[in-house]
Amino acid sequence: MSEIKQDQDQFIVKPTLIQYGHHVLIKLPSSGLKVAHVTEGGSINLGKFGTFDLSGIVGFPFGQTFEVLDERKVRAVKSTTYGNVDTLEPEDIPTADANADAAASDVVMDETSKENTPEPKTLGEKIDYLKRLDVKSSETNRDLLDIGAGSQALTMEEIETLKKTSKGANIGEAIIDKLIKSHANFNKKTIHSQEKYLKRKQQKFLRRFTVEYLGSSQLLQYYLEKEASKVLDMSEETLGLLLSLGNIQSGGRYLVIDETSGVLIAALLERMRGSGEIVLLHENEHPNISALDHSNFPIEIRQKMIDSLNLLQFFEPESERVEFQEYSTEELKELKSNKRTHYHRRKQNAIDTNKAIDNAIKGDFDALIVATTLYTPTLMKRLIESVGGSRPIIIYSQFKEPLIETQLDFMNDLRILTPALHESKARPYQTIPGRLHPMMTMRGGGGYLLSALRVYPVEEGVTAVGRGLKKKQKFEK
Amino acid sequence: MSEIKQDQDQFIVKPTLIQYGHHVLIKLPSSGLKVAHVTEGGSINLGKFGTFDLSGIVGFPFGQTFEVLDERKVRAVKSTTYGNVDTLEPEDIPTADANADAAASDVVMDETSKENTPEPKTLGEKIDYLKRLDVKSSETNRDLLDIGAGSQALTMEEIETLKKTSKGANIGEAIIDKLIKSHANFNKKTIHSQEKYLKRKQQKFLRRFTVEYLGSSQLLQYYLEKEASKVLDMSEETLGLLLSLGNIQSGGRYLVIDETSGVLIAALLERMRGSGEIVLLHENEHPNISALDHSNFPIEIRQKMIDSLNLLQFFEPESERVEFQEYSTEELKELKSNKRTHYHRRKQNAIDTNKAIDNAIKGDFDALIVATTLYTPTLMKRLIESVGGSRPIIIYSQFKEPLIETQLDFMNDLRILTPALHESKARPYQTIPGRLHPMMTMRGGGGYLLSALRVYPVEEGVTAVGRGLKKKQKFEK
Amino acid sequence: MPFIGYKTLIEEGDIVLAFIGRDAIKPIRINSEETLNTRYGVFPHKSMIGKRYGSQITSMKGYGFIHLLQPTPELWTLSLPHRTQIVYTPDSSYITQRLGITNGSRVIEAGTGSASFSHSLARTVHPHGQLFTYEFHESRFLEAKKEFEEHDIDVVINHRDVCKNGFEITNYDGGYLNADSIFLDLPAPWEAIPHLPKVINKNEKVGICCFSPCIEQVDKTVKALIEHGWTSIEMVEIQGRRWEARQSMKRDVDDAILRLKDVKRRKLEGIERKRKFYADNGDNNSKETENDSNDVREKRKLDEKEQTKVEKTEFNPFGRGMRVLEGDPKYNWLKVSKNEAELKSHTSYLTFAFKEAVANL
Amino acid sequence: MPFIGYKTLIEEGDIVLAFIGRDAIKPIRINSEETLNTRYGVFPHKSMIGKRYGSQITSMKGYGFIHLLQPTPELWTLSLPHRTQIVYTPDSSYITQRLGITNGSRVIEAGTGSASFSHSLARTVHPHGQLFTYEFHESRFLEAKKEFEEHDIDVVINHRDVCKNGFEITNYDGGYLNADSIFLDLPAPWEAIPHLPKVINKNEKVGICCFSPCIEQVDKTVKALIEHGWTSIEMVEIQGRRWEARQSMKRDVDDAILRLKDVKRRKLEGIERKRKFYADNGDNNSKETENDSNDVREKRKLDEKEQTKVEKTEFNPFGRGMRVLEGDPKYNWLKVSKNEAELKSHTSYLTFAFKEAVANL
Repeated sequence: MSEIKQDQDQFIVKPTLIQYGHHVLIKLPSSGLKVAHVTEGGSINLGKFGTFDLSGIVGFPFGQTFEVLDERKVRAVKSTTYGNVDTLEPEDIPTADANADAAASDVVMDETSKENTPEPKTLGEKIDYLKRLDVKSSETNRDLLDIGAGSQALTMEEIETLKKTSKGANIGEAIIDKLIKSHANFNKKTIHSQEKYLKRKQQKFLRRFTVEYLGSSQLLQYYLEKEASKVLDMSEETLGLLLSLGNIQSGGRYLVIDETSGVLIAALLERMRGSGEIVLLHENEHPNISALDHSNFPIEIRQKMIDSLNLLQFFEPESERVEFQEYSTEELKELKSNKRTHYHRRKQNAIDTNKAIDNAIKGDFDALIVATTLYTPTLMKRLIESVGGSRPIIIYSQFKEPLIETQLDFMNDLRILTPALHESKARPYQTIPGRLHPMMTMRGGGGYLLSALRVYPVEEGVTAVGRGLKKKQKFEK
Repeated sequence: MSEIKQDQDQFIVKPTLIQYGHHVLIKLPSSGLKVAHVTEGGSINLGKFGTFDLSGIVGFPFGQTFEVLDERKVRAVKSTTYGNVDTLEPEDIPTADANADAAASDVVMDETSKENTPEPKTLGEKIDYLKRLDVKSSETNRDLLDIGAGSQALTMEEIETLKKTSKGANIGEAIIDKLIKSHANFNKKTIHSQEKYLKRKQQKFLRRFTVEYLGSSQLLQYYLEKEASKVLDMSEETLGLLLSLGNIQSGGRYLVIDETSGVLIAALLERMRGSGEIVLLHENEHPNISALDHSNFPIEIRQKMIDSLNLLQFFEPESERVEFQEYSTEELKELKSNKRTHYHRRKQNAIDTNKAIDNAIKGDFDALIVATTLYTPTLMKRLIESVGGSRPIIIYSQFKEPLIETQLDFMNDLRILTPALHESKARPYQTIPGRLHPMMTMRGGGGYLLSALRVYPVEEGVTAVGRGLKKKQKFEK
Repeated sequence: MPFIGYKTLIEEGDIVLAFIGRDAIKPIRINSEETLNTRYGVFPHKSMIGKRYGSQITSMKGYGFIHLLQPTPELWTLSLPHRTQIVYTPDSSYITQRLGITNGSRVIEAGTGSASFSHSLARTVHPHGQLFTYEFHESRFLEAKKEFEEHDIDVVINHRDVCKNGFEITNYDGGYLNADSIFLDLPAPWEAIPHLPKVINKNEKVGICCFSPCIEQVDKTVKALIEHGWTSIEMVEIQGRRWEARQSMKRDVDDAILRLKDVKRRKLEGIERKRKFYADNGDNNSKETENDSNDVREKRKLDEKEQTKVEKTEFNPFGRGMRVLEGDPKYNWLKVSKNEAELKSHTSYLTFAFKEAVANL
Repeated sequence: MPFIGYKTLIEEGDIVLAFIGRDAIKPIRINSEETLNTRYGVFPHKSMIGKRYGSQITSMKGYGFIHLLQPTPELWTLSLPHRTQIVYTPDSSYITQRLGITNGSRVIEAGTGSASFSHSLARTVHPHGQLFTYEFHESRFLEAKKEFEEHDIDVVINHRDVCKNGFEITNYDGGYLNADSIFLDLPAPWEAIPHLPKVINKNEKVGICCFSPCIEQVDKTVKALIEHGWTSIEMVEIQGRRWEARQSMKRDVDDAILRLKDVKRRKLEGIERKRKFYADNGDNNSKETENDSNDVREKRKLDEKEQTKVEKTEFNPFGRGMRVLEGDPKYNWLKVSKNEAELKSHTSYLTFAFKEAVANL
């Protein structure tokens, strides 16, 4: 008898095209992130890139890159991002063999094309043009000085003037042209540093942005960039590991504490896609799941799938049940309109709370997922009982130390199997072929996970070490 | 007025040739390590590689590789170690382009040489021969099965028989020849796996070893392999960082606690090379510096440079000074011989201890270097005062946690500047050109360092946070 | 479906992971006729039926214990013999999250390998998505196919050299796989990349991850991705570490000093007693006792040993010379953590890239 | 010699590192005529003379403080503006230890670069060894040469393209450098490797370390080392991390529950008081008060607010809404550690190799 809880009707399809009503992630060239709600007549201000009407992006597929034109308009353009480029660059990277490398690769170097090719028009063409420049003279980077303020013949004032005199979308390219012409050492630079220089300038002046689907990873990235403490500094790799170790899937019933502003809940909902239940515990009057307001989960789905309870309601359910005296239809009619609204609100609250309490009391959750700043050793002692057999318990913490203490407790608890403390870090590389190396700097932190499985020890014959043993045995009978 | 303490006369030259009296490190092919004391008439048993007379290695330079012959003899051979080879090898490494890679590199591939070249004789030649085999047929490794027991047509019994029938140095090569011939899949293997296979077998059966100079790194490696807990699991990279952060140099005066069996002391002595002083604190009757018995520091240098005191003698010097009533020459003559020996021993102990106490009381050490399992927060509170101004304090711990507590203390102590907690890990790579990747596994652990500088806070005008402030001010006057 | 979904009670025919120890997780299919033999004893399957997943059970002889777990893709991965071609959870979980794979995703995986990542992907795309997996080795293909059937996992598996023959499946919906996520665990992913346009969804952004142990493979892969119009190329390495909580004795310097004082006190006491004994009895070498018989001298030696003995100290703050269990409440302990003696330091490089949808406006 | 050796008192002409802050370490040469201006105030050099190294001193106006440190190669490295070509201490210390460089070693370094590693090497080989360093860029060569002179460091420095012209120094002991350790921090070390046999000591084992940021450089370096007879080729990356101790509030779940109870109690109290007030005075919407004047209604509102107010709680276990300083003894704290928000994740790859001595027997 399989007990899968599927709910085919509730399946939320991930959209492929940008539509009104969507929350989207807007990626700016300098890796700045914004979240926008695409509404009819809505617009968004991208700071120095100007303001544009959101209607201009509707109907395009997610992942599309746009350029801000004049008059609040945008046009779709082809993306020119090739990958990770380290902004720090050691000078010990050789360029002597860059030609050989490039020749060996698929990029054809035409050394004679310099004179023959027509003036490059697009930025892509300009980059290509620069690639074709004869760089034999710069066999190594010995002739190069650091790219510093000194060698940049364009002053900030000149750039400001250019910004004012050039129009709209042309500003970026105009500045780049000027920069190329005026950069004292530009011709001395190697292909490699020319490209890098262009890329950096492009990021700075081109009024381009990309619109991405706002999945849980994008939501997390957005928070990490804005205020990492609001997601407890959790990294994407740690979130991914949590979801896998937690065996999160469509149809599950999960007990959750989430102090990541709701990003964790968003990630769970994304994996569940409309099917399953979450009992969300919190320590204040209401849970803080403000991130969900930026997400694309309809309010009905959130209401249907999430039961929230504060810790008092969860741990002392019987005394916290809301007693509610229903009025008869007669009595209701007697009430004034504002009293009636009040009555209905109170009634809904009582129904929700009592339903959540009933759900919580059932226990046997398919996973316990905790991301909290509460002290986990004492917290876990009270939560283990609610987890079903063979089901995972996953605790996230920004710091390793509270998880060490929790693991020591777990090691002495017969209700717990295989407690394991995980750290996962994604180390990004620069991805320029022929110049592969780990990025010189990366984000620190990212947090830790403690994972374990809830088990039922045999009733007798085993030394009773687990604290809640008696309670559990009663529970098992 | 420079205060460098140099002692040119005491300079110990690092030897380049193996001589009688040396302690040397013997590296076996399977990365097994032994320490041998090279004495006239001495011999060493290398287990299944047999026993040889140490006289055979005398006069050769350090770094020389030898082969064990029959009759306890060895002969010098050229080293054939090329670098790090991962013993785990994922199967997803392509070989299709191995030819192209190799052609592009300096290794010339002669595809026709297979028929023309004479039979290879030495192992190096065999490897070269294998390199030249036409491997066009194995475009990828799809035709290969795992190298397992199943595909190895030579049984362990056969190998044992071969070992018995072949003589001395030829055993290894005889077995390898047989293995090549009998390995069912050998011709299906790629060059790469053929080489790897040979290397592994070579390590297993060739009776070769290399004799290395026994420096502090080698001594550390030896302990790490035998029993890492005896050196508190300290890695070479952490030791190196300790010595640099500690500003260890010729002529320094260092206060040391060393629970690494003396490996740390050996590293300090190596950097000092005969000039300077160490006051060594310990918690038992005698310090455990047994590693120095394997080292090449003459006993006179050790006695001259190391003053050892137990913690009681160091912290309560005045009550621990050894009072010693000297006898007159007359009285001495009266004593029986064993009593006189006893008298002289007691006298030497009194002199040594009181000299060490005098030295310790002087304070103003050029560095405080601690590698201990004692709880460092309380320990450091008592040791800071003995450190000179602007001089480093370096604490090693196998675990990060006690250093966290110590750093928190340091952050509130005005006598301490820039407390910093360091972790350093060397990540080794497989170094086969065209197949570079980090080794699939590496040693865990390696320990942590807390570094700081001792400073003198101004006497007034600064909120008194540091505990020992009053004591220190008195000290400063 | 024991691998996907949740189940409470163990029934005949179910797959159970018998947890014998951290490195011994044995999958069994419940057959009431059979028994499980482990180093902890014999466990008849019959004794498992009706038990809840997660139950600890006792061996027939009553002295050994094992736990009965419901299989999950992650536990399944742990139960496999350690081989290098397994995509372990720190990598597989990141790839899944980074590519945005979720319920409803259409995923291509090549090659299938140990099929452990396939299990995880199938769980995540279930029930509205689809996993397509390709394996070149016939033996592995057959093994994986059988495994998927036994595990009741809905996967389209193909015996195929995707580098030569691409990904199209003519008998599947006209060959339109419309994949939105690609995972290539192949020796030469650059040979497979040109075949992808025919099977990916052109109307949405598609993600790819190539999994390669050597850096030279990454170089070739990046070049191929650029050539075939993939953008946002980023490569990362996942460095997963495991930590273990431990307790380390908090050995205070003051206790160490007190101990030295105690040692010294007892030493002085011994000297004092010896002095007293010699004053009372003379020592064996002194002139007074020079003429004593050997018997008398022996007796005096024994008496000396007896009367000058200093009893062992009660003060032993660090349990020297005793077997102290970690965490023994008689001592003070510091909670610490350490990682494995041998770290898994590398699996593969993960090269990610994305292909934009074609705008239809 | 302030960089090598030890000094206690600060004198005229000494170099002092003025520690203004972690990222502001300013080297000054003591000149009693000069003053040091910092963001913490003005410090005349005169006030430093006679002070011990390590002293904290007060600014002229008495409100700012700096520390006066004796320069060491490691502090010097920290004082340099952050540039990528600096070999930082985690790398330089490992290279030194791994190559066995110590007092007496003869070391070749190319290029000199920021000269920070040169300082460290010179300290370690002093006084019986010798450092030879080579720099291609003329400006850097001149800068480093001047620095060595000012810092009283005994180094043989050459303005040279070692890749083209090798390492020999004709005016030095007939060109016999007899180096035992080589450090190459060059864009193309493989071009310099063929020149080494002329300057290394043939009678002992010689070690080399090549320092390259990109993996492709390692590949070329390894090939060149093999070709030129170097053995035991090993490449490592040093991953140095810095940690910082912190305190994190120990927020117990029982306190959280008590707080919720307290919140609830106060809420009920408020409702009770409101009920009582309405019973006594009616509420503004009830029929009884329907005909009251606006003034009366306003008055009743104020009275209600006043009489039904529940005083703020004293129970605030986690200091909600208050500014709590880390470690405030009114709360419980857990000692934790974290690393920098931005990790230095890569410097360069370190390729080591050794060349055996030629046996003379």
